[in-house]
Amino acid sequence: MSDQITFTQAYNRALDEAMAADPNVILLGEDIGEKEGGGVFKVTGGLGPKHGMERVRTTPISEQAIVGAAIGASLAGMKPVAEIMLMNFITVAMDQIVNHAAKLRFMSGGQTNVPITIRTRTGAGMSAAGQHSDMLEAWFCHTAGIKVVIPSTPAEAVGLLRACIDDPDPCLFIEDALTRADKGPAPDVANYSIPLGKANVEKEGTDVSFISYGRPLKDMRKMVDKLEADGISVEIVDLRTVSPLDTDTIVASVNKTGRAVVAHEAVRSFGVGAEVVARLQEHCFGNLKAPIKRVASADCAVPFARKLEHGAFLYQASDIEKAIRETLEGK
Amino acid sequence: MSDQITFTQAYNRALDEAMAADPNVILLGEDIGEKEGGGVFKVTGGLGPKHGMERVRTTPISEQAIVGAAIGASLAGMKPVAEIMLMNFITVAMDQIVNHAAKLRFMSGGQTNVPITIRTRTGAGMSAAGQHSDMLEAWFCHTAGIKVVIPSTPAEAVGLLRACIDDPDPCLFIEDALTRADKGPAPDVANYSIPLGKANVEKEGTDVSFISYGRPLKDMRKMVDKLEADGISVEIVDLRTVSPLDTDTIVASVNKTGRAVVAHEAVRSFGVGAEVVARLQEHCFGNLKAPIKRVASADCAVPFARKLEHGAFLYQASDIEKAIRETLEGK
Amino acid sequence: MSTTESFSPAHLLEVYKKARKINIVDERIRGLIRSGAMHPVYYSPRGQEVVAAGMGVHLNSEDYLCTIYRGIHDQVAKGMPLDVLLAEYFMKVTGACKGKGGAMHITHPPTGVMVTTGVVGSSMPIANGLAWASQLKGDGRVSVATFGDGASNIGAFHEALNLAALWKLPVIFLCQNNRYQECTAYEDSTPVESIATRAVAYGPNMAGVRVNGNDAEEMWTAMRDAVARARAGDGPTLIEAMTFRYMGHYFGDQAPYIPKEELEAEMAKDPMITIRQQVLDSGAAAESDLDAIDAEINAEFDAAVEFAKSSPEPELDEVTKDVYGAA
Amino acid sequence: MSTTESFSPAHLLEVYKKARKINIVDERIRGLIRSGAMHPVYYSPRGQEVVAAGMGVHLNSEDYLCTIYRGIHDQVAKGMPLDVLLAEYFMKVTGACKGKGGAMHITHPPTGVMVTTGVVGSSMPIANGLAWASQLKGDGRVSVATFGDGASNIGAFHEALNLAALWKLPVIFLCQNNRYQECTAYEDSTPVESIATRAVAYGPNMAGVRVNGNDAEEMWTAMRDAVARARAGDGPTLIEAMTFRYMGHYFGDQAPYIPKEELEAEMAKDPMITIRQQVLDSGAAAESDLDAIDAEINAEFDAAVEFAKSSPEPELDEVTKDVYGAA
Ligand SMILES: Cc1ncc(C[n+]2csc(CCOP(=O)(O)OP(=O)(O)O)c2C)c(N)n1
Ligand SMILES: Cc1ncc(C[n+]2csc(CCOP(=O)(O)OP(=O)(O)O)c2C)c(N)n1
Ligand SMILES: [Mg+2]
Ligand SMILES: [Mg+2]
Repeated sequence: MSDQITFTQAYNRALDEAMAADPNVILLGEDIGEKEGGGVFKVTGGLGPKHGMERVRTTPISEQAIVGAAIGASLAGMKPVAEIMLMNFITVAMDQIVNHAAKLRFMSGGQTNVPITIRTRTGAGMSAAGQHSDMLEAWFCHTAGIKVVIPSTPAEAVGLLRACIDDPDPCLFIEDALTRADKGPAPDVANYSIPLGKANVEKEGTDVSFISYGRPLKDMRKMVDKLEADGISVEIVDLRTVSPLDTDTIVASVNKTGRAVVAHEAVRSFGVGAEVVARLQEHCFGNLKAPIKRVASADCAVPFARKLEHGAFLYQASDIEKAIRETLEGK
Repeated sequence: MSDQITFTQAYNRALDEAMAADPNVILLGEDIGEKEGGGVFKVTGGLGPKHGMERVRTTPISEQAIVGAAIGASLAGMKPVAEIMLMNFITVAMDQIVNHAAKLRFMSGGQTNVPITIRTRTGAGMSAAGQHSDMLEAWFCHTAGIKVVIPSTPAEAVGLLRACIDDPDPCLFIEDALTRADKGPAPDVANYSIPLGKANVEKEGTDVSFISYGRPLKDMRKMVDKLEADGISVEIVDLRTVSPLDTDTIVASVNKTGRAVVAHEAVRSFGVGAEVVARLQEHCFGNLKAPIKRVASADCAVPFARKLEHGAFLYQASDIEKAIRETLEGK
Repeated sequence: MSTTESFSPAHLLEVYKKARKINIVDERIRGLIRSGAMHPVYYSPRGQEVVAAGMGVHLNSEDYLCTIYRGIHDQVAKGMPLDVLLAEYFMKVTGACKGKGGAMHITHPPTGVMVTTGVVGSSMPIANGLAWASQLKGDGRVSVATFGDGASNIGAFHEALNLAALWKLPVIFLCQNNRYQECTAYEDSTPVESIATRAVAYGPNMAGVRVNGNDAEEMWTAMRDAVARARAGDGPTLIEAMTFRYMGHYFGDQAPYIPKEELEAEMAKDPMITIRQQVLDSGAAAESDLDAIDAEINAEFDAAVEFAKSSPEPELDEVTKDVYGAA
Repeated sequence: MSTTESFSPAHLLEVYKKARKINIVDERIRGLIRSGAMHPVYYSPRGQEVVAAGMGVHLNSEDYLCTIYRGIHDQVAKGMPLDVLLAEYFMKVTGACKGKGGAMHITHPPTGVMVTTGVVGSSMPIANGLAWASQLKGDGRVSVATFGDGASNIGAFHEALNLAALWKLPVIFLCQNNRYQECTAYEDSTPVESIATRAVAYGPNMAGVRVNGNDAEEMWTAMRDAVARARAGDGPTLIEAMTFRYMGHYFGDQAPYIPKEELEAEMAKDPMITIRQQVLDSGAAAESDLDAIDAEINAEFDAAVEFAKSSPEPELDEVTKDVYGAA
């Protein structure tokens, strides 16, 4: 992996390669067309002129119509990628996603399937306040039939988004708005794809398993050397696909380390972390040396004031470090 | 508690008493008016003639408009009770519920609040298949600002629904469609109300804590004597309010018994049970004698065929008994 | 079929055959439910047979249909075979959906029955997507979304019609206005006199027409024009087909909310009696021919029931299948 | 105010005063952002001042307003004081929402600013509820939902207008058609020439009118009629106020998607320049009077900035407050 690309460039690359590889890949969403500048976050820029303007359609502000059109087109053999500008707006399309996209394969007894990808974007930290920042992935994880995927590096962004597009089932691909300009090594192979449903042990360790996805992994990568220097060997497990959850990989890791810290940006209660903890205590009970700790954001709406958003709502990197150290003290 | 009433009669009684007590209590929903027969499940029958037809409004099939109207009226001092006929249709109104009802108090810095009650109904077992049976309570539990309440007896139904209506915040009150005609003792006092946010230890026990809400409690009540006869003393904890979760009560119970089985009808993964398990292992780690077990329904859409719905999708009462016995064997 | 072709006795007979098939299937399914032979939640289309038949005769199996819980008339009109349809009602693994979707979610791609939804309004956004695919591929297919009068008040209706008009999609929105939405009367939920009027909100690309859906010629002609318009790439059509729901909302509904006089007046206009007489008067067929048609339909139904009854139930592990496909 | 009262120079001056206040507040807020003094996500109403002012002059503080992220013009027109408004922008605990809601969620019940939503379309269903409460109480209040042209394509718009017409609610749907929805032009999302046309879909109870929202008299008259209609219990009105968005979607948006010619042509019709001249020509005020008005507005703004800057930030434990109330 040589040259550096941003997350935004990574999403664009995955879409570009997928469109080149399969003429059935089509895009729809608000402002995503070339005339509109390729989306408010510029992810789809250049794709229309390169692969055909008809394949990149700007829509009205109609999330139900957007997801419904994606579902219908997929039933006719297309591979639509729908953009929901920000995740809070997905609340408008829940019926289409949960009652239809996720269930049609099952309800049709396997006669039909819905190979759509819904790209959306969210995350706190930009003073966008209560209706533009929520991490709602747990809702979709609680819905059988749809896959939930969240990348934590530009390379993962390329490989996981491509895997979602190529997948035969509906995939919800969640992009972090705050860190979209962060850079990382680009995959040096074309058509790079990362298998869905597999967590990645990105660093082996012996003392504690750090299990997460998305943003908190970026915090851990920054502190892992410091922890090692203090004699704490952390095994970093990147879920990549949040649902279906790769139980085998996280259980193997915690059976080895005997300790775990689970972290996510979403609010704490009834979040993804709870399911990870529940499965670990079911499968690793006898091997646990300390309670599994959760690090997550506060149970409230995302506040506007920077001081509150960064200082009290969002989980803190220091919370992660504290949790790691405490679990080693058996706390 | 003398005479017996059904759950349906219980809901009607709570609404009746609340409307008599407070002229600001108003009802809206599909088919709920007298002309339409008082709702497809007959919960609102008779209330219009008794308290004023204007206070019981049948609406078009427009869940966003229904919840929005309830929110707006509540901001003007009313206490609206909105009926969403079946829970799967709440997917149409998620924006109004999650982005608005649950957040307006916080986003307004406490200047406004949304004292609405959303009554809805769901549950598998009636061959209503994939789009009419889902238990989606976990989504709302993951949303700060709204309370989630589920009764397991007619008396609770009266007391909890009344508490929801009187509560200053939005409450989601979930009724079980399958057992709506089941009978139980009626509260013998008028205006009976049960405090929200408090779990109820309805039976003390020493060997294992059974923590649940709604339907599985009915299964446990049937088997608890048999278990006692076999020398297994079960402590039954009825959450009543699923969110905010009464951590103190469940932790105290499990610190005492050292064992727990958590059960719900909703699908297993990323459900309410996961949060209960996560909190218990955080607070009771040292006292746990066996892994906490979860009993829940299968991770798929609700199937149509009776054989599949009752035999493979729904959690089984026998699963509860098996979990209780296994946890005592330390499994 | 060309736009100019006009309604003939032969067309009338075509419509009759489909309508009669729907009629017999519905009557017999209700008989099976009454007898306790099957237990689906059932939404009878009794009274709406001609609407569906008038739609079906203009479509071929490649065309797409998205219908609703009250959809058996649409499914039969679209040409779905009765064996897999009934086996699904009987909760058997040989059912179209292996017994997993059920009566409210019938799917049968070979005959273009792509989605049957239980959620009001949700057939429309999906039909747009099917039509969008046809537009991109240029395969000349037409997509039809059927729905009820009550569905015209939900957000999905508005978003779907707006997008269809904007993109000039080859889609037809067939509103079966049977005057009731569960227990609520049209005028108690819908402040506009005609749903077809709502087409105006979507500009010139959206045609809007209101017809007596229980009249074979009117219904046939409206669909002829809408299909021709769609296939020619001229855009979508909103058809409001006026009809009536004779058997209440679901099987067992006594419909006390329908005024006696209204129900009687509507019953007196039974479209099945009318069309049968029209066929005979037109000379397209004689009594004996119609009896033969009935016999053929009943034979197919008998065989379907036999097939369904003799089929096995799904195995319990079906709940673990079709949740996700093999990636 | 009676329906028959007609537009006078005095009314023009009233509209001017509100429009000018909006104009100065917006200019100065953009100045503060440019200077780095504050960091809200900001959606400038520049170009839409007269629309909001023409609305505001017909409402009193008891009337209800539900507006959107692009809402500061509506909030100021509704009479919201600048100190708590600016303190919110400055993320201070003295802000209307204690710094927790922010610029996109301004709330101020004392002046009837009940909801500011960041979700397209969501102001409308809530405004219905406020109007429903007024209808039940008979308090004679009017509720106004403001929203953009793009919001007329989302489901909530349809459901809300349908219910308002059905229940004859005292509500006004004020669509501020500024021709763009983020980067998308009106004609690329909306197949109907005029949004006011959509009122037809909701029957006779829903009035629909399209006006030049940048013209004080047209806007004032349309609101006069809509308010009178609502207060009289005659039903809701959909007003399509034609205007333009001069500063792009959000602060910093260079709006490359707007054709240069279009932008220049619109800029040449700046409603603030027009109304100022109209006021002078009408004799309602002289240059010196207008300078005095500016001075007064600037003084209030200066004081508000001072108040905001000198106010404390919220304490961290604010995240635990206002999540739930005391039961
Ligand atoms: C979003 C949603 N809300 C409510 C329901 C419950 N429901 C099922 S059918 C029905 C009435 C629909 O009436 P209409 O659209 O006229 O169709 P019809 O049943 O008359 O054919 C309702 C309210 C639903 N299925 N989906
Ligand atoms: C449901 C939803 N979808 C998308 C967005 C993102 N968004 C914010 S403003 C906007 C454009 C709205 O345009 P319009 O309604 O014309 O109002 P304007 O901004 O022009 O005043 C969009 C798409 C949103 N806030 N809500
Ligand atoms: Mg109907
Ligand atoms: Mg606009």
